[in-house]
Amino acid sequence: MRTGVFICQAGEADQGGLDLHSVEAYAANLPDVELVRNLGLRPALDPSVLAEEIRSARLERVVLAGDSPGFFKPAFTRAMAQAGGSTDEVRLASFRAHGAMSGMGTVRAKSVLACAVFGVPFSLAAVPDTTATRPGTLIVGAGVAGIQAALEIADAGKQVYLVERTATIGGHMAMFDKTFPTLDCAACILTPKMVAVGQHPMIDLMTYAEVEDVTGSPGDYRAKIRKKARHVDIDACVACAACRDSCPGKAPSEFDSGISERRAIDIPFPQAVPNAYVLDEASCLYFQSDGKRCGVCVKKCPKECIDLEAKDEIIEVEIGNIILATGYDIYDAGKIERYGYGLLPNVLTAIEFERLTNASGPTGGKIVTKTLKHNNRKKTDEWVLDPSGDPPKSVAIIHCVGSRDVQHNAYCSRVCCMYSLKFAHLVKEKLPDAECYEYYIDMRAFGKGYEEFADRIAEEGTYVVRGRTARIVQEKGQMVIKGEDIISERMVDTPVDMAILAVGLVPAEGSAKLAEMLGISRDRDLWFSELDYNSDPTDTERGGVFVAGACQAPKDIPDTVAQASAVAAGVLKSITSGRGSDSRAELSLSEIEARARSLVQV
Amino acid sequence: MSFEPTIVGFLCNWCSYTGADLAGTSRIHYAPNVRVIRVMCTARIDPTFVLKALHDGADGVLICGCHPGDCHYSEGNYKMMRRYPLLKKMLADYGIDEARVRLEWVSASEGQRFADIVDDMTQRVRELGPSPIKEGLARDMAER
Amino acid sequence: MTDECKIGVYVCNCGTNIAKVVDCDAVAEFALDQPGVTVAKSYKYMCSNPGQEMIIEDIKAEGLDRVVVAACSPRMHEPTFRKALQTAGINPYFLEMANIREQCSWVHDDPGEATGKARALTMAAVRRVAYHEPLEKRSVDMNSNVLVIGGGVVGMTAALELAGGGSRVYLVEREDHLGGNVARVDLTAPFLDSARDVVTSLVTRVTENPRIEVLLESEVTSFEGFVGNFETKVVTKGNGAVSSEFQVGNVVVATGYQQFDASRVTHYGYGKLPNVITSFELEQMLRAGCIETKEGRPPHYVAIIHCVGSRSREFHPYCSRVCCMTALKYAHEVRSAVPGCYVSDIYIDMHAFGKGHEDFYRGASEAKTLFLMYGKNDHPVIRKAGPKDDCEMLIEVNEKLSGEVIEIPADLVILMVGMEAQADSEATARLVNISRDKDGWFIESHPKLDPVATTTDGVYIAGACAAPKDIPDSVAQARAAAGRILARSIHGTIEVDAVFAEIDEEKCSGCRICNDLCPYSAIDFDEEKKRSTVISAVCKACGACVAACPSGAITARHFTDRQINAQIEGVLA
Amino acid sequence: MAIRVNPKLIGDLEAFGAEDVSKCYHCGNCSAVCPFSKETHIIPRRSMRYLQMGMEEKLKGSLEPWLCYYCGECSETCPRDAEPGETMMALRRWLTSRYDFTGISRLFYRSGKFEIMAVVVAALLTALGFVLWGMSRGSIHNYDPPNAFLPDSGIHIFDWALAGVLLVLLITNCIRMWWFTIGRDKNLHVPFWIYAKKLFVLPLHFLTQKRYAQCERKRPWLIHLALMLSYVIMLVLIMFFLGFMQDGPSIDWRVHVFGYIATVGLLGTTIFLLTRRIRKTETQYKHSHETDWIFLVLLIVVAFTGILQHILHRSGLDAAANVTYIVHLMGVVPMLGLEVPFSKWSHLAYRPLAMFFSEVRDETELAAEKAAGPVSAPQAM
Repeated sequence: MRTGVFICQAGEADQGGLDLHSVEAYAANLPDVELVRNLGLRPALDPSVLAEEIRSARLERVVLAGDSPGFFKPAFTRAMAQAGGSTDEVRLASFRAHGAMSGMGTVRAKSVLACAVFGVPFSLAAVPDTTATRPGTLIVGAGVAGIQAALEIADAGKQVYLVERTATIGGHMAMFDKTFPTLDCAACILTPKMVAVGQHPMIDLMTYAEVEDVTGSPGDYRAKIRKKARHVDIDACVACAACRDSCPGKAPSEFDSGISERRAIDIPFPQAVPNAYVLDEASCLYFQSDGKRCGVCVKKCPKECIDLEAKDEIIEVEIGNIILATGYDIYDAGKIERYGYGLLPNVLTAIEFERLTNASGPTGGKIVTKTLKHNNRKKTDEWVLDPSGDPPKSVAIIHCVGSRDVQHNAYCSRVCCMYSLKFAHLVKEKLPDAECYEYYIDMRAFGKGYEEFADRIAEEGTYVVRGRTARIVQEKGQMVIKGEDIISERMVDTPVDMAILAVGLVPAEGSAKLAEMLGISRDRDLWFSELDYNSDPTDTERGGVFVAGACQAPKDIPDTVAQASAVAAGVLKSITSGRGSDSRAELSLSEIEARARSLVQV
Repeated sequence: MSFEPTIVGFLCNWCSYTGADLAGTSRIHYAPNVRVIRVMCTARIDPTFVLKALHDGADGVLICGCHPGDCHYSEGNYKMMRRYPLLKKMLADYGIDEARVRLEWVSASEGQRFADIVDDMTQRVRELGPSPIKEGLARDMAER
Repeated sequence: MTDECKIGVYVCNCGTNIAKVVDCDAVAEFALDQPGVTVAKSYKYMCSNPGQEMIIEDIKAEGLDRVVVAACSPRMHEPTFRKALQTAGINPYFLEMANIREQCSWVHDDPGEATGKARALTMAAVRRVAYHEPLEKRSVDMNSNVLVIGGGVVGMTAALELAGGGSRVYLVEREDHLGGNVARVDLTAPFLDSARDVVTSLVTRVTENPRIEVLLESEVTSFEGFVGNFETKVVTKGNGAVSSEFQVGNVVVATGYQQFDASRVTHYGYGKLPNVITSFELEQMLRAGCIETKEGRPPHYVAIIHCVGSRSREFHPYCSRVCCMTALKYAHEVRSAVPGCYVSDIYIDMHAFGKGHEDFYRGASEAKTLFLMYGKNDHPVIRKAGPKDDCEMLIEVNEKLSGEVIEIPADLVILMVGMEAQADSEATARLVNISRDKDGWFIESHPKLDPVATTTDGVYIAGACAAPKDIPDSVAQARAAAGRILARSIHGTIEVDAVFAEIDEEKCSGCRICNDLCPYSAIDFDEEKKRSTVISAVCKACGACVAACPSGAITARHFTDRQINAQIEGVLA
Repeated sequence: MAIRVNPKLIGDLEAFGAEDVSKCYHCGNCSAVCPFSKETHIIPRRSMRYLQMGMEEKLKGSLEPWLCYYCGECSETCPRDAEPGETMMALRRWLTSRYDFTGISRLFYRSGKFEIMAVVVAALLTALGFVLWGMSRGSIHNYDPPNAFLPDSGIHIFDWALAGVLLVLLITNCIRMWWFTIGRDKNLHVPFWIYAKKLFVLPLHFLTQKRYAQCERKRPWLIHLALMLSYVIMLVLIMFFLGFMQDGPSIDWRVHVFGYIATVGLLGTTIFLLTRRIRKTETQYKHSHETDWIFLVLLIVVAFTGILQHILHRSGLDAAANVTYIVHLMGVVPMLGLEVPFSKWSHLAYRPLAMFFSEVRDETELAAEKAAGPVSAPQAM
């Protein structure tokens, strides 16, 4: 079949160190390739000119190669039609879609091109061999994704090692008050699963631990896990709080995202799993004074389960598959000075508001503005959230903070619109006469029941204003939001008592280290790259390494849970058959070529 | 203080009970007069349950099931539908106002509807006043 | 009766969810005075680890033999507490829950009344639980075969995963080819990858897989039995209807969606105006490589209208989730195929929420696509252009971003038709015995934590048949369903609920009324004994037969007359 | 009546420097950061929108572009890098070309080559003209009368003649501006007293540029003010005191001191601006249209030659002074003759006018609004 290869770059991503010349040269030597043309970056294509070219070269098949050649396909399809050829024979060799742009490089580009020239889908030809797989599974991150995946696999009777960096499992979901759009409380639906994980015989739960190193090959990985010294015996601790009550060391509570104080020895939250206390060396007097002072908790503990001398342990596990469920962090709102986060007391981030409005939060769920309190320890006045604070008369919620913004994160964080609407509902529910404003750009209510939820919020009397505000300023002791109401075409200065920043999501800290450790790539926005956007959203280039949930891109709970169960399928598949797939990265060009050829025959 | 009726509600597990739960999760407020008893399906509701409820002092009985065609057991609610007229006839013979017993269809996604039905029924029964049976019992007690 | 047993009553505050309206301590105290109640406590979170521990401790220490938990809906935590009872060493069915959150604290605001109701409900639970009997779950065989309904990308992905996990799969497709709606598409948003490659490789792998049996032009006509032991009949049309029967343990419903009928939106004139076409018609043009007006010339002005049939009062309230990105895809494709033509994109909100979506949106802007915003329920109106105009049609829109009423020139108008539930989704739902929401989408067992399972054991839903979804999200669900099934069929057996109906042979008169009554034909008639018997594993415990039995021979386990009567007395006491 | 959108206009505006406007997705950020956008004056988003949709008439009738001083805040914080600031700049160029009835301005803006050519031709003609005239009536070796090569009397007449022509052109353009922005607006009936009441705006803004001072950054305003004032002083000196300026030998401090100040001002500011435009570090100097360069270069040439001939003359090098004078005029004529009516310089007139018109419009609308009643709060979606 007379084939023409056209290379055209959409120039979206950087060229990932591709050597296009060698790709061209390679293409020219492939069977049936009559001509190879490099049309360069974002070429302006005229179908009739291309048609002439196709006609004169008597091409029966046209292959478009490049980072995202699909952007030019319609022009070629039309040209092919004009030239009287079969439009089905316009084929794509997308370098980006198959990892050539993200590290796999020139060799991968060649193999992708080869498949297209032979008229075989790359995913069919590039199937790595299978390797024997160990039954154990390592799951990194015990948020809702990690929990779900762990339960799926453990319920099937397979060993799971669940590693969580913090002292409790549950992740961000455990911090939430309600979940959109059904508004059932997050704790009510998550805690049973957390309890199940804690009790499950097949789940080896390692909290307050991190993956240090991973060696080995697909199906036969060896992971080093550092169990940080918790200084509290999980099994013995009955969470009686005797140690906490006597502890002098204080620090901002991570679980309450800093809006409340915890002690140096404390429990993240009442329903924590494991339900045991943890000693944070950074804020503990004993460790600050190298063991000279304090240590009172040891004396107070009725069950003698505190050991100040405990050291980090390194544990090695042998597993066949690894699931990354590391989730996300919150973008630092302080990076956007215009919103005055950190300067104006009543500018809160979304996660801070989640804790504020949460029944188990520092104000017992009361939505209040901050009050100035004197801190005797620091001898300074500071703004604190206290149940006695006055409720805000008006609240503004600002969408897309740090998202959809080339100055910060170019991508959309997917969940903010809906949780912002949820906030509006909570405000209206708890403070019926408070004014509530939503400043949005596009209302992205795309999921099941979301649109209806958005309508309902508007009906509840929340002002849904299109227009991202640009400034929050303090004018004569009153916080004012300066923005444009695009729909009613006027600039609005809205006085508010509380502003909630719907801060976007960023990849969890340490995901770079993990990616490097496991040899998997990350996309332009630094989320883990999946093997194939459409057909393999939870696999990676590396065999036996899966990604689930928000660590692959921002996701809401249902989509995260679906992915978590999906990776369970991949893992169980490999365990039951005893064989998992090797890394696609290991496939050599000649292997893929050979496979593609053989597939053409049939 | 005005008379507050006590109503016994029999709800099918799959649609109506879920619907009632939905009313809860959506915080739709309604009258507190209905006391719910969960059954797997309206088909399980033996007419004697209704009679017992009225006899034991209920001022009304509310029966809720899946909409016709939506029954989790495909046609359980039709069975209830067939029993209902007979039940009403019987109640009439006992001299009980038929408005005291009511059959409604509430699906799992109709929290609002459930709330409305409860409010409406409570109001109706409130207007009817205390159940004659209850009064009768009270009289018997006094005579003894 | 009650005084013969030791009942523990536990009232949950659920943080403030219950406590803010119901006086939980009062309820607990009240319960403590009831006959048979040995322990009554109220606690912040009964479902939490310490909460469950409390129950377990009391059972062991106080020797409780019945437990009442007044908390959230039993639909939420009944399993949790049953497990707790089991751990404590007593039969899990000695538990009864009083729903004082969803059906009390969350729906009433007067503390007095709410507390009163909570008392009554707790009372009822106390009275009822006294009559509870120990029941044993039994395990039945789990057939590892799986039936997959729908041969689209979702169906095929699920089939491949399951086959890979060792199951035998029957893949039933109505059409004469696999691929579903994706097979009608040329490129996929947002990276403009080849949809054809996706489908081709799936089809090849499915057809080559020895464990997958593909039945084209076929429909499932009957689906009987229960989880692990379903019997299904599939009729294959084509050359004469051939019907085949299979035993399967689980079923994945992946029937997808159908496109909204654009002609229903009168003000777009679809069907009347020749150059108003649907998204799928444009796909055909793109695949054929001729983007032309009906007059046969390339369009100079192209307009794309979003949310056709979606997000609207008169048609579908929901968002179809994929149209926005598809629309942007068309903006790129049309400009590529017809250089120099002007593309206007008329939208409400741009739903660019996924990986690479926002970049794609920005790209379309940089490519000089003119984005125009219209208001929800304030639809554009298309009309034929006049002879003087340089275009076929004019679209009048109340444009939100400028606040102007404008006219957009168009030679070709593309309607982004939304997704809607399959016309026969009701029949499908009936067939496999699952429920549908108001829009006709299948209902998952839990919208968040169990998106692919349904209320019917062994029946799973994946992809767009549960709600609109794009390819990656659908594929994830397909694998999720496969994952659930693999996890459960790995042992070859599963536990079935201990709740079902029983017939007392002594009392049964053999009248056979119940036989036809049972929707699951779970009641057999023993010809010799002239008695009816229930096949417990098939029985779904609806209780229809129980209420109907003239001789009161049938009892519904866990829903006996005695239990329910006790409950009635309880609420009215 | 619905307005027909014109997707082609955006392409036309590219030539004027609006290259990124299509990137805008209307989040409202730019208007929110802009100190000038208040109530219904939505700056710059509304202009961006009109431009995207190709609403030519709306744009012609809008004053917003003139109310923006390009502080760069909006461009720096734009989430899509749509360069609102530069777009406003481009719109100002475009509007100038629209106000100008001769169409010359449009040609200038659309092709830098054409403008340069025009400038060069004008310069050469000037040189030729004055050389011939000078030779015909004096000697290159005499700067001062009698038989001065270029006597101030003659130059003075020439200046006034040129000024006359310019004024005619400029005034007609200003009238067109009025017609587009107020005159033709059917539902805007401006009573005369409002014009009278607001008239003070013109001199006020012209001389103080105080609006510019509202921008977050103050320096650009100072530069701009200095440049503008020096220019005006110099203009006044030349139009009315040319004699004192040109004739020697004695230095008349009453006049010359202003001359020196103005010269320093002109040279200082123009060189500063030139370096900024070359460096491209600050947003508002990042993008330079050909017209910006030509404008700056001409100014520098004029100012420099002006002071140079003065020095040469005082140091008795008459011949050199005369030559420099010719060069000076070669700069002056194209600057006044082309830049003022047809190009960047014209904003000297349009800006204050725009403020005047806009305040007139507001006043009128305010009166109307009073009758209509208060405006509603933001609408729920």
